[in-house]
Amino acid sequence: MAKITLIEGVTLALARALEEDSRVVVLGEDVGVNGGVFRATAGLQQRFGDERVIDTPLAEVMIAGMSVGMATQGLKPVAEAQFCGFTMPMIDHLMCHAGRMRNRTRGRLSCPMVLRFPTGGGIHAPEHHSESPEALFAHMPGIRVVMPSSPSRAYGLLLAAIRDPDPVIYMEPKRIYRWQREEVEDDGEELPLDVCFTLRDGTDVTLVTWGAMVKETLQAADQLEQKGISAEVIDVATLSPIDMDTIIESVERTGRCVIIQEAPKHCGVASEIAANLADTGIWNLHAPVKRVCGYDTVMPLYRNEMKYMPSVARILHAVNQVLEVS
Amino acid sequence: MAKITLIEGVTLALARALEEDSRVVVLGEDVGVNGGVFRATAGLQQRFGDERVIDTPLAEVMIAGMSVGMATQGLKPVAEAQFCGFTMPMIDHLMCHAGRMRNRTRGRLSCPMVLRFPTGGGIHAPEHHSESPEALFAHMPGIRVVMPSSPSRAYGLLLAAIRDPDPVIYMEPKRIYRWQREEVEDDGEELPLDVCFTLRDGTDVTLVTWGAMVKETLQAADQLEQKGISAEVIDVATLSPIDMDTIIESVERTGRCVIIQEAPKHCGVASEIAANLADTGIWNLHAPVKRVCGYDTVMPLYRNEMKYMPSVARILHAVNQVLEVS
Amino acid sequence: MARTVAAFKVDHFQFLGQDGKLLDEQHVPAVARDFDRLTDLYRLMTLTRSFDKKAVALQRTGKLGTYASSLGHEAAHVSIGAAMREEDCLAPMYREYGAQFYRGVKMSEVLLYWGGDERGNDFSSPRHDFAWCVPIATQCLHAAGAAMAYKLKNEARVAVSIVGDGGSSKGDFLEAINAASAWKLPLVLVIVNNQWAISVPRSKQNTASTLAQKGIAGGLPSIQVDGNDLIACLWAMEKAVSAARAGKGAFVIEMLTYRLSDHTTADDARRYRPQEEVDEAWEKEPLKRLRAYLMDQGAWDEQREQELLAECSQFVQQAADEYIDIVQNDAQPVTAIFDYMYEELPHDLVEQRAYAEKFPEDGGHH
Amino acid sequence: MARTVAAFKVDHFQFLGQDGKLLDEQHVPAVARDFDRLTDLYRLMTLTRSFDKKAVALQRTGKLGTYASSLGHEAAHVSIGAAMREEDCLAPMYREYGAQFYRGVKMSEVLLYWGGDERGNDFSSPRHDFAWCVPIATQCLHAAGAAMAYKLKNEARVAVSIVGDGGSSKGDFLEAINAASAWKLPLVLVIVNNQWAISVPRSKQNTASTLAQKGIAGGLPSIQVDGNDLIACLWAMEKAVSAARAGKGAFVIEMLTYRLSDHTTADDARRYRPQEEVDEAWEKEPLKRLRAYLMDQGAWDEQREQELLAECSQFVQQAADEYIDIVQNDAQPVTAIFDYMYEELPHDLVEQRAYAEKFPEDGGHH
Ligand SMILES: Cc1ncc(C[n+]2csc(CCOP(=O)(O)OP(=O)(O)O)c2C)c(N)n1
Ligand SMILES: Cc1ncc(C[n+]2csc(CCOP(=O)(O)OP(=O)(O)O)c2C)c(N)n1
Ligand SMILES: [Mg+2]
Ligand SMILES: [Mg+2]
Repeated sequence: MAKITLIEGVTLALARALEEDSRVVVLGEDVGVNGGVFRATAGLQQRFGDERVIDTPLAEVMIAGMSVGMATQGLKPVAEAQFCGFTMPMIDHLMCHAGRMRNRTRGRLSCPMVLRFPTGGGIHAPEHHSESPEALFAHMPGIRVVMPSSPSRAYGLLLAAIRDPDPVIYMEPKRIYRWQREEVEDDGEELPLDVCFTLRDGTDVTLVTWGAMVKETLQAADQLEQKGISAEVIDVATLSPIDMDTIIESVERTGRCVIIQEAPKHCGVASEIAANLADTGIWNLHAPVKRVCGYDTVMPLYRNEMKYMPSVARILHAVNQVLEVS
Repeated sequence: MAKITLIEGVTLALARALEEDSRVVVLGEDVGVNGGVFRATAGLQQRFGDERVIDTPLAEVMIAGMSVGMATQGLKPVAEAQFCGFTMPMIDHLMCHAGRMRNRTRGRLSCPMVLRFPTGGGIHAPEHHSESPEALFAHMPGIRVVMPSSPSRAYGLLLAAIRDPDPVIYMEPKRIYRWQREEVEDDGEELPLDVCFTLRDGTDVTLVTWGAMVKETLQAADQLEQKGISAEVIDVATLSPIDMDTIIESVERTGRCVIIQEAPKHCGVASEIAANLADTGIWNLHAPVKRVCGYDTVMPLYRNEMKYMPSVARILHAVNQVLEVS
Repeated sequence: MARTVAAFKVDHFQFLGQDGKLLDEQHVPAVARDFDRLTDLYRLMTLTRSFDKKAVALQRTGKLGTYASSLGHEAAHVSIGAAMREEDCLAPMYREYGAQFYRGVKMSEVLLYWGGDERGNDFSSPRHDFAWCVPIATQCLHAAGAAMAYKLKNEARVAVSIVGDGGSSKGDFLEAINAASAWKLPLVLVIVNNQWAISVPRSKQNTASTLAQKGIAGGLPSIQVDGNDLIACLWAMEKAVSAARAGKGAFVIEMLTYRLSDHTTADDARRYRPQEEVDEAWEKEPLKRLRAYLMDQGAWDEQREQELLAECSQFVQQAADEYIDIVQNDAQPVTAIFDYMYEELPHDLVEQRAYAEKFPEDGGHH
Repeated sequence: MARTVAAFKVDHFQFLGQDGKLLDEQHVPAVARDFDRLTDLYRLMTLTRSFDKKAVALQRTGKLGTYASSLGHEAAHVSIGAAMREEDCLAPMYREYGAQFYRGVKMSEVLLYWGGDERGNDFSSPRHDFAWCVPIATQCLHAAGAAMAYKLKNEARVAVSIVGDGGSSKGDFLEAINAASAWKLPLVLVIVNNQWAISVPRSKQNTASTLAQKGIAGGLPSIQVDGNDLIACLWAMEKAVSAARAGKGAFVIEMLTYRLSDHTTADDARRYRPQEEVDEAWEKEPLKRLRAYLMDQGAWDEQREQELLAECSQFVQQAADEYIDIVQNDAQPVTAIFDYMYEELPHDLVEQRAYAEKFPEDGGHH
């Protein structure tokens, strides 16, 4: 069994889905001959033909709208947006149609589509290539939002997303596309779309994060360990709906929680998690819930992008703040 | 001085802005001869001519994109979207351009535009006419988001929004367009875009809300008073940025907070407020922070829409929950 | 040095004059002689108009929400339904009842929808058609997606979408034209140009001489027909649908008609258009014209007309009763807000659903 | 009965043959004889190409981020700049340096932008031009808005936007055509059709025979030119710009050229297109052709060519040095993330700014 990267996990899952279900169709800009600008669809058109892996004209509204149409008529479109910034024109069809089709028709029509795209910063890309818009999608009713942070979760969650009978947004943290290699068996086993993954057990503080920030969060946990502080690390993975039980259970044990997100702070997914802690989780808290987030600014062009994103230092700073309280 | 409604406050502010600043241009579908489907722009084209109050083709992307273009070139476009649901195609230009123009060009270009539109449910309108998408806009860097809840605030906040040198989303709670009449002097006085308004003082619990839910929240406060419970009611008014100081100061006194929002709960503006309470506000809390929200579902067609929205009963239920704790 | 690299034209088709006479007896499509079919379609046009009247009346008496009338569009709408096969797919906007009735959508379903009840969109038939679509022009891309699905699955099915003169300005429609061109989709894009988009006249959408020519952007065959002439509409639709079915790609048809009513019952058109314009449009309306033709040809008479009107009013009354019965005696419970959101309800909605059930009175007091 | 209600054509213009000879000596625009102007423009085209080479080299040596080359587009781009007045407004996409250099944008600004520094967009001149625009085709509507502003303010200014063959499929471009038509805007919409949208060939965008014909959707005059023929490009641009300035409305120009480079430095075009196609395109490239013409006419010679090349490489080296100096010695501080978000920093950002200043090391370790 070969060790593969996160993006190879994506490719593997796409190939298996195309293989196992003839209704699955991959579409997007440059996904065919070129195999995607990140190579996520590399080799797929060659293997499955250009009626299963389809290069589209440059038109995101069209990709979204046609995916909705295809999904209602018996196909399972897996559309790619080339970068996070270019999903904005797709929001109309996601919000107004994909997430509403089943409800609108009392179950007569449904919309089993996936929209996948690379998200987040840190690869020195141009403007609009480095945003983290997950909160926008997570606020949309009728749509699941998923973000893997490891090769095996990339594989298992994407399979689940494609097999799901309802629309799923699948965001790929491109900064860690090739960060780690992991043995991933291509056994077709999917992972559940409604649970968090506890990546590291701990007793003093709960660090909650997702996507590429898992990297800095684990690094912060390592450094904390050296100081004798035991941090639990949770990868939320599915951002809508969120498995708050796992998070609250952890905070029940640690009494402290820091949430780390790359996206801007205001009305982000971290806010939702903290809000739940302020509600049902409140009696477990021994300290304020801190959020370490991107700033409420535009993601800077690449020379300053890492200054924008939560660093290990900023995570440690927040952990110190919540530990000082006792 | 005549007593006017909220929507008349909007019209009054538009007229004054058109009068006082020749750069102001009102544009949108049916805003001209027809005066807007809700009559918000009634009489304006007649008074200011069709080069100041402009009917557009039916194309929301165009309205948003051209507003961005006009705003960079010395005009102050005040665009109308006909209903909240039809702002989705505009998100691309708001997120990718309006909120970024100044930052992108290091201040060389700016984007002083306003996008105003009716929001929320409760008027028995068709699908897509009754959503509350404020959280999507509030998550966008570089854009202020405002929602008035009274005739005078409609007037003062809209004037401020139009005069503001940066983009502002101005959402009009259509359910209370004609709920109350108030004396509003057309004196050109604007209201600040970064403060909450405390509508009612109280000592036992803080009720935080905005837009049309102010109505049910004040009703709930009345009923609580009859039971001897003193509720403070805060209208957040500006949803990005939020004046958390006023809210936290209130909770410092009451120890309890219930946030009421019409929008879906998950990743909403209420989440942001609760998250702040879980952080800097935590030591003031004597009870969990409860959110009374729309469900994480599609806004139902009109027969069930009031079942979707927070009712006085649901607000009272949450207040009881936070009061039971002591 | 200049050379012409592409040339195009838009033709306009009309067969039936305003007076019910054929404009050119020699050159008419076969359907002009198929009186059985034409009377059937005439009956449906009449029924649609009766329905419309009833729906407006229900709204005026507080029994229905905002309603978008189809008054004046009957030839255009019915022709669309009539040209399609059951297995084809319609992506309507919101007022094309004539097309939907032909296809099997029930009147009570239309009323339920405008009556604020999602069950209206649960068409008894055809089950695969798209629901009414409020966000203007988005349905065009859904139809393009449906056409793509049929093409990929090798099914001889055609998708048809309808858009208004207003909607033809929107990127969704224009991207659908481009998509149809890129993949040679079995798609028919119909522009029902009724001269108004609420209060905005056709002339303000753009200054091009036709809307049909938008199809030229994708190199699609693009024609204009008199949208009040059932024969022209049907001829064009059948031509387009069969070309699409035969794998020849997409078609754009602009049907010129007139919105004789307010935009919806929430609108008051007197605010923005002169009564003379409306009066003039009444002269061209589609029922009168077809009736005159059929009578002229001996295929219709006053007695059948009276019988039909009586039948229609009985039929629409039945539909209205059915609708009222459902909303009064079989209202959707609060749990219906949740139960169709996903195939399987996620944990957060399970909780919210249980919570909602605690407030049975909610909504009642507003 | 059919009658033709609208007819259109798209003409293609080329004056200068691939070999540098005029195709038709009798019919050429005046500019073909204006050798001072042509040599000036030839110099700028050459400079642009030198710049391009330098920028790619900087990227390859890790000194610049992803860079989008303009190789092969020099005639198209320079003609756009040359046809405009300073007070006109350009809404570029991302690779039209030739147009921008003409207008006053500095090379070091281009480098700063691709070097990940917002100051690149703070053009020294013209201050009102739009910044580079990454979300494809959105700039077309910004240009339409600018044109609207000029029209409303009664200023004799023209907005020009550029879009690619790929971008011409997008609703934004198509809605801009419609807007230009609706309001008769002083707007020139240029499609620089370089045959590829990253890996997607022009033929997959749609099957229409030209992209220019998209303008017909709005009834706009729409022409195609050889985008490697500076004379044709300039002639068309000047015609369009002056018509727009004179209040005659908008124009669509498709310039047929070829992207001789990879899409950007992050791309490898060998994955998807055959070398023969690229080789063939090199035969048609714009510099060689114009140089041959100028030499033929005695307006240029090998010595001046060599001097020019030396001058260019000195000039671009200076720009590179300037850029490196800025990013090495005058980097933007962390506070620059906040300081341009609003005219006045709101309270939340005041706090976040102060917090950010506590982490001066941030970003360094990645
Ligand atoms: C995207 C969008 N914008 C605005 C509206 C509001 N609206 C509903 S119908 C309408 C006019 C539509 O005109 P047209 O396309 O000509 O169709 P018609 O109603 O005349 O049949 C408008 C502006 C909408 N439903 N969707
Ligand atoms: C809305 C949007 N979608 C996708 C992209 C990614 N992207 C950047 S350039 C490009 C191809 C553009 O092709 P074309 O319009 O022909 O211009 P060219 O690069 O050939 O000059 C794509 C898909 C983008 N920048 N914006
Ligand atoms: Mg219309
Ligand atoms: Mg191209």
